[in-house]
Amino acid sequence: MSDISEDSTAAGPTQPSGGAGLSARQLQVRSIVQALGMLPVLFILAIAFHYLGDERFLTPQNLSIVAQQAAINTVLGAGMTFVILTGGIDLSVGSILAASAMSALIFSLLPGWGMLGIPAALLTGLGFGLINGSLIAFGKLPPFIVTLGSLTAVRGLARLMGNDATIFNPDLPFAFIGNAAITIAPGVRVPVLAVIAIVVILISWYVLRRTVLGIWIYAVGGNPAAARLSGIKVWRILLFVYSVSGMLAGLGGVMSAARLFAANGLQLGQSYELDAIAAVILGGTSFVGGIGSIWGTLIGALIIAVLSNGLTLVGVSDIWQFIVKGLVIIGAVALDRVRLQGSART
Amino acid sequence: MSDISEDSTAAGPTQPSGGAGLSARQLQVRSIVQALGMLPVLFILAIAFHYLGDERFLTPQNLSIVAQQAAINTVLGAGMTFVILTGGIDLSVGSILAASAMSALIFSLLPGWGMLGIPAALLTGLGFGLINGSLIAFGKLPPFIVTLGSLTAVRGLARLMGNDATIFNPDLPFAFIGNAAITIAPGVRVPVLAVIAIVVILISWYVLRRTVLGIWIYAVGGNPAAARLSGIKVWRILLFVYSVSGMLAGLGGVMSAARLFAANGLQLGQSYELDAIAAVILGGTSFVGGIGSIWGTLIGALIIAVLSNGLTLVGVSDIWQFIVKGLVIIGAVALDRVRLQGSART
Amino acid sequence: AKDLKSVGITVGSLGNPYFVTVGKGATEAAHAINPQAKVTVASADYDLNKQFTQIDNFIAAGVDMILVNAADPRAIAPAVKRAQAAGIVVIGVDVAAAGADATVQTNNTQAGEISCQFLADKIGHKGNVVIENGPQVSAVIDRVNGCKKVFSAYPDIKTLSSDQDGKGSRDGGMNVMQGYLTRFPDIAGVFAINDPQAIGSDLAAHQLNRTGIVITSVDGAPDIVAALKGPTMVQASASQDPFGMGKLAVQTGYEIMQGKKPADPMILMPSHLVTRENVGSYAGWTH
Amino acid sequence: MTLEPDPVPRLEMRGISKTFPGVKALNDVKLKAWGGEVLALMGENGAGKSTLMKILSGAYQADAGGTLLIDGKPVAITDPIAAKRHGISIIYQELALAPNLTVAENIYLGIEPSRRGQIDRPAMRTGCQAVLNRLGAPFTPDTVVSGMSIAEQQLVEIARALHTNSKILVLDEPTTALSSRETDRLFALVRQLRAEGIALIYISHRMAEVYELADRVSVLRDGSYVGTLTREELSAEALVKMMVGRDLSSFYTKTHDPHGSRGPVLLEVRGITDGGRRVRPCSLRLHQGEVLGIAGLVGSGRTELARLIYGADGKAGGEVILAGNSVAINAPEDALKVGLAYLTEDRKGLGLFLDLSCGTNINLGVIGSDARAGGILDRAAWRRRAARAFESLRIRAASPQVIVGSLSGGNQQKVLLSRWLEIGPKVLILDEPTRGVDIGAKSEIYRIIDELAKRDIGVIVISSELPEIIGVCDRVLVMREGQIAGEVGGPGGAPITQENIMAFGAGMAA
Ligand SMILES: Nc1ncnc2c1ncn2[C@@H]1O[C@H](COP(=O)(O)OP(=O)(O)OP(=O)(O)O)[C@@H](O)[C@H]1O
Ligand SMILES: Nc1ncnc2c1ncn2[C@@H]1O[C@H](COP(=O)(O)OP(=O)(O)OP(=O)(O)O)[C@@H](O)[C@H]1O
Ligand SMILES: [Mg+2]
Ligand SMILES: [Mg+2]
Repeated sequence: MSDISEDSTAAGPTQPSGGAGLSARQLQVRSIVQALGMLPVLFILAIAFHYLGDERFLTPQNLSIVAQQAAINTVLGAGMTFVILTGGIDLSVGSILAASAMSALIFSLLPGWGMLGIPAALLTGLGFGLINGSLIAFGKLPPFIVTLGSLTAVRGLARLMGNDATIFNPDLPFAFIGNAAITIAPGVRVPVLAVIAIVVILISWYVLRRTVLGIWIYAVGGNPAAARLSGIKVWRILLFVYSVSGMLAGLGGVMSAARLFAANGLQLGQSYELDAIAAVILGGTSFVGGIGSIWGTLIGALIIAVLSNGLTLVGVSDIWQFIVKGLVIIGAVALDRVRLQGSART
Repeated sequence: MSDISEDSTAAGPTQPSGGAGLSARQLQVRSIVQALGMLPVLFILAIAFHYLGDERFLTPQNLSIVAQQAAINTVLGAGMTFVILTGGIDLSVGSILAASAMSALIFSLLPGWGMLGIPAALLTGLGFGLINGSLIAFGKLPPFIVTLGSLTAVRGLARLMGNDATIFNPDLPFAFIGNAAITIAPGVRVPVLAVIAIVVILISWYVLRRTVLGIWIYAVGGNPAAARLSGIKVWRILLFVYSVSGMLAGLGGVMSAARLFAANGLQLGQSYELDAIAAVILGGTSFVGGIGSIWGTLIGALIIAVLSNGLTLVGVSDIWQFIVKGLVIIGAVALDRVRLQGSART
Repeated sequence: AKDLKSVGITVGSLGNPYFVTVGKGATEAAHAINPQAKVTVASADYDLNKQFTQIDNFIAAGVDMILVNAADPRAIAPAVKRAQAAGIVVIGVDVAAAGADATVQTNNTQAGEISCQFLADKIGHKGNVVIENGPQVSAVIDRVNGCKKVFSAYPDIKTLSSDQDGKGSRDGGMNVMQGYLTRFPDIAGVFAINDPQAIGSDLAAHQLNRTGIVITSVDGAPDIVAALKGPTMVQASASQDPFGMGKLAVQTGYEIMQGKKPADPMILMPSHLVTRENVGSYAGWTH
Repeated sequence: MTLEPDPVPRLEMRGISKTFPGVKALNDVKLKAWGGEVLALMGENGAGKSTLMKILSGAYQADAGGTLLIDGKPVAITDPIAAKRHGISIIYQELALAPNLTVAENIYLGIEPSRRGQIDRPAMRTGCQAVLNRLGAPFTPDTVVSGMSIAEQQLVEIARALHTNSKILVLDEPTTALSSRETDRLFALVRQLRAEGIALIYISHRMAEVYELADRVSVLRDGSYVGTLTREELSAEALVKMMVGRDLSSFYTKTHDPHGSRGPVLLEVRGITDGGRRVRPCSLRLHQGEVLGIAGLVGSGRTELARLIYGADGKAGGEVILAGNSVAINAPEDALKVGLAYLTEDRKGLGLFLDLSCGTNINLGVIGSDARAGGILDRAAWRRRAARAFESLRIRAASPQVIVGSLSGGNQQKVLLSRWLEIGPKVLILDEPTRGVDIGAKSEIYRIIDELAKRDIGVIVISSELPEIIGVCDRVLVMREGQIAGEVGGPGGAPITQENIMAFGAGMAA
């Protein structure tokens, strides 16, 4: 994983004389191949669904639906990428999304101040993220347990917020987020949800690749002990990534609320964490931390959305959707592994 | 340059003179403390529930209920301990349990051959475990993705087996497994489910601590590269642990079928994997692999069962059960951390 | 006349055989109209986001009719509107769906009422009862409300608890019931919001050697038939007719496609009580 | 020590090549080793020594085309077990232990004594104790590896290789973390094994060891076989020329003023302790422009002392005074803030980010201060510093973008060292700075230490290699059992000699 990757052309001061590691060029290629690794899978799926589904898949309308469906998972996956890069995990995103969506709707019902729903949801998410992060960074508790605990506890809070009922607001002031589309070229309309997801991906990419913080995140994930000895304030990094993940789950809550005009503390966001993690791992980010890229996450999220949409489009029954989905997920990484063979160290 | 070196060693090679690492004794103590680490939490919870719940918690009858409720999770947790000790994870246990329970019921309906349901379920579990293991051991695919894929695919298969309906058999030939109890002392009756769980724990303990295989499992989790260089066939170990986890999920299927007289491909075992993982991690087994004990898992599973049972007994509403459960899980590891403070280097 | 080429169905959870039967009824009706008709059944797992997605997928797939078992009766409105805008007829099944062209559902309040009325009668209108709640969807809420209405009419009936979630499943019901039985030494009757929970509760009671508890529920599912015939404490279940419901939904939708609107868009299917006495003549779910 | 003129060598490797993705690590290499001799294998960092030995041990597979003969018969070594079957044992350069297991479990890993699957722990413990006794190892079979120092872990590796009866024993830089006591022990064992007729292949960057042990020396350069010298032909000049391809003049150069004009005290440590677990109260002073050595036996607490000063571990008492001001150091970042840096002895475990590029590893300490407003990376500075480090330390890698994990050990060490050089510290503590570094780079590091001293930086060198301590330090503190046992060198002190240092280290001097 070449972290500062652009200028592989500036041949280093030393020559690759005989025995040196991989060249920068090769490494860059490998890293791009890795990130884009799943692109072929995505294309194959898209084309297969197009022809199996009466040529309905690759239509502007359907692609816009797919983009919309992938959007929330992409946003959660972006946060999850930060977390997994540090070697952690965040199981609580689904619950946080539910609680944030509840916040969004509760505030959206304030007459005249409905727009407050957006910051309210973001702050709700950020708050829970901060709590997760504090327990992990200061309490040094295992991320799995902490976020499993908040998966459960925040779910209860989300239900409490709405008194176990659905909150509904047909006149949601920020409904455009979930329903409008932006015309970027004649005939090409991109849903606002997708635009948000893309912006989140771009910002994440910038943070991870172009800022000091990004390098520190990779460093903490790669070798936390060494990071501490290098003077990196590991706790700050951990606090940051869990807060980001929480805040993006809050953003996911806004997006979900805007799409549905409603939120329900119990049902919303159930097992979204698995989809988000799947997107990250399908995208080639390593569970042990320190290795991975945000583009992979985007592609992973798209694959998951394409699968759901395509299988329904083709008319595969619910049971077989399960089976096919499971096999495709395994098949995708297997394909990736075959393609990259022979690049691992002992 | 060897004039003074001879005698200084005569001081005795076994002397931990000044500074050797932790001795085995110390480590053993630490590991017991760690495994039993959660015991105080268990006791505190039990006593609290007893007095909050009108002294109904610590009655033989209720304890037998708790044991029963913990049994399936304990069995799944035992398999999960093997897997997590190698640094892996098995998300598919809930689905495999569902598929195995379906097998058990389908075969139980064969007139005269109903007992075949038990081996059928075990073999179903073992089969899926072997598939998981093969993909991970030979395909070198990440365990998370493989078992996430089979979580989904096996769930579909389980539904397919029952044609999406509940299979039930009121005359289940092996119903005693789920309902009978063994009198071990006058007035003390232990449910068969709990006996099975205890036997599984004892066998697991023997394998992990008294056999060569056990050392290899710990070695693979501690340093797979070193294990490979020592000539350990890492693929065999991986195949073994995932098969064990699958087979124990199959056993869980038998237990669940015997308890409920019925199985449903979609509902049964939903998110059991999270409970099993929680039991393992609460029990002090480390996610990175190589560190942990089966006793911890037993205690972890008991804590989870006590929580559910106790909160219902005390009459906490469903919403608050979520919140309290989440907080107790976090609180338990936090307590553990405080107790063990200062034992780690950077 | 407009042709029925494909139908999309999204239901709360396909893990419940009830909804599977709804799907079968709908499929039969659709095939009766057009043997080539394609029917896709999707499970929303009670997640509104998923349900919206499924409806969007149906729209993209160009179905003629959508049967929606809404995860939330009011909040489903925007998705219903979207489908209608694409020229699709939307029928709510089992649960109301705001804005739908019609809704076909069991009268859940009535079902709760008859089930609990039977229970109240059996226990002589006095004693401790438990309402074993389930996932908070409208059908469940209605049943519980119906039940509460009946119980409140009898001052001697005391409802000990109604806030535990049996998760709509056998093991959920069993676990919750084990707690109840430990907590309350004296329980005369239990109303479970569906059949799997009722059977789970019965299993728990048997295990703890508690007898004389009257258990009733709602559904009339296949396994309750066996329970009502066998040595269980389950005494009655207010039946629903999912097969007929699916059939009726498709038929109603097809008529709307032909321009014939029903007089009342809310079509309530009455629930009949299945008891130990009449179970022999109960036809069950699959017609 | 004359060689039996045995016509058939115990081991012969012919035409061995090895290609990693993007690198040709070995190119048509040959090697012969006879029983009853010590063959030293030498070459610069990255020359391919470890790779060649990993092919022998079955850890790597060579490219097609090479042959491997044992006692004249061609054999195929497809995996580590096959190698074991052919009597090949190896001590890997990079530690290959399971940290969560005990010493005995590690030593017997893969060959556990068992009865019907049940392990025979008593047998394991006895067997293990026997090897530990031969090595004079200061720990028990039941010690868990993760708590041990690098040196102790290395002893475990050695014990593991010794404990199987092998015909060919490979030792890949076994002494990099050992002090002279363990080294002497090991050498005695090596001689004994040689006498027993075993073929030993010994890799080291320490000339003195090679002189002492080797019967013949084979040299690799850039993945190719260069030639073999017999004992008679052995000379430093010839060897260096074969390895480096050019002459290397002076080795230890001291151009800074040792102690004629002592600068003011830069760093003073008063009574620092971790509460007596590893370090009992220690005090020391470091002058401006001084190179202070800390010597001692393995496990004497040198590393722990350095970590306490640096704030890596929590201290129970004591004070650190920098340039006259008492500074509160509770974490490494506090130490770095006041200009105190520490190079770890465990470069893989605690130093490097193996999956990040060399350049990032070099820049890691300074990217924060280099960054433009808002924490945005200054990539020009990144490249500049990386290029400078590559040039001045002669790091052998295709470019700074290469991940550091794919470099040879010595080059990794240089990358780590340059991270600390880039931050420009006032006080630099170097813990085993030349671990696994080749002579070229070593002399480079010595030159840098000298350079730092000339720039009035205070340098503390912790080393187990006595010639190194003697060569580069102006004054030497000797630690024993967590305390500073004595001091040699400095104005008016006893001369810095092996005898003086070891006398304190072993507790012989008062
Ligand atoms: N985390 C730890 N837990 C337990 N013991 C430790 C730990 N770290 C070091 N030790 C022990 O403390 C003693 C001192 O170790 P230290 O690394 O400071 O020694 P040293 O003088 O630097 O020697 P060397 O580094 O050559 O082994 C050693 O015996 C070591 O085993
Ligand atoms: N697994 C690997 N993948 C890619 N390149 C490798 C790998 N292992 C070694 N190399 C490369 O092969 C070359 C030879 O490395 P090797 O470790 O054999 O050197 P060495 O002679 O042992 O050096 P040192 O003295 O530093 O230990 C180096 O350029 C190294 O970068
Ligand atoms: Mg080497
Ligand atoms: Mg040291």
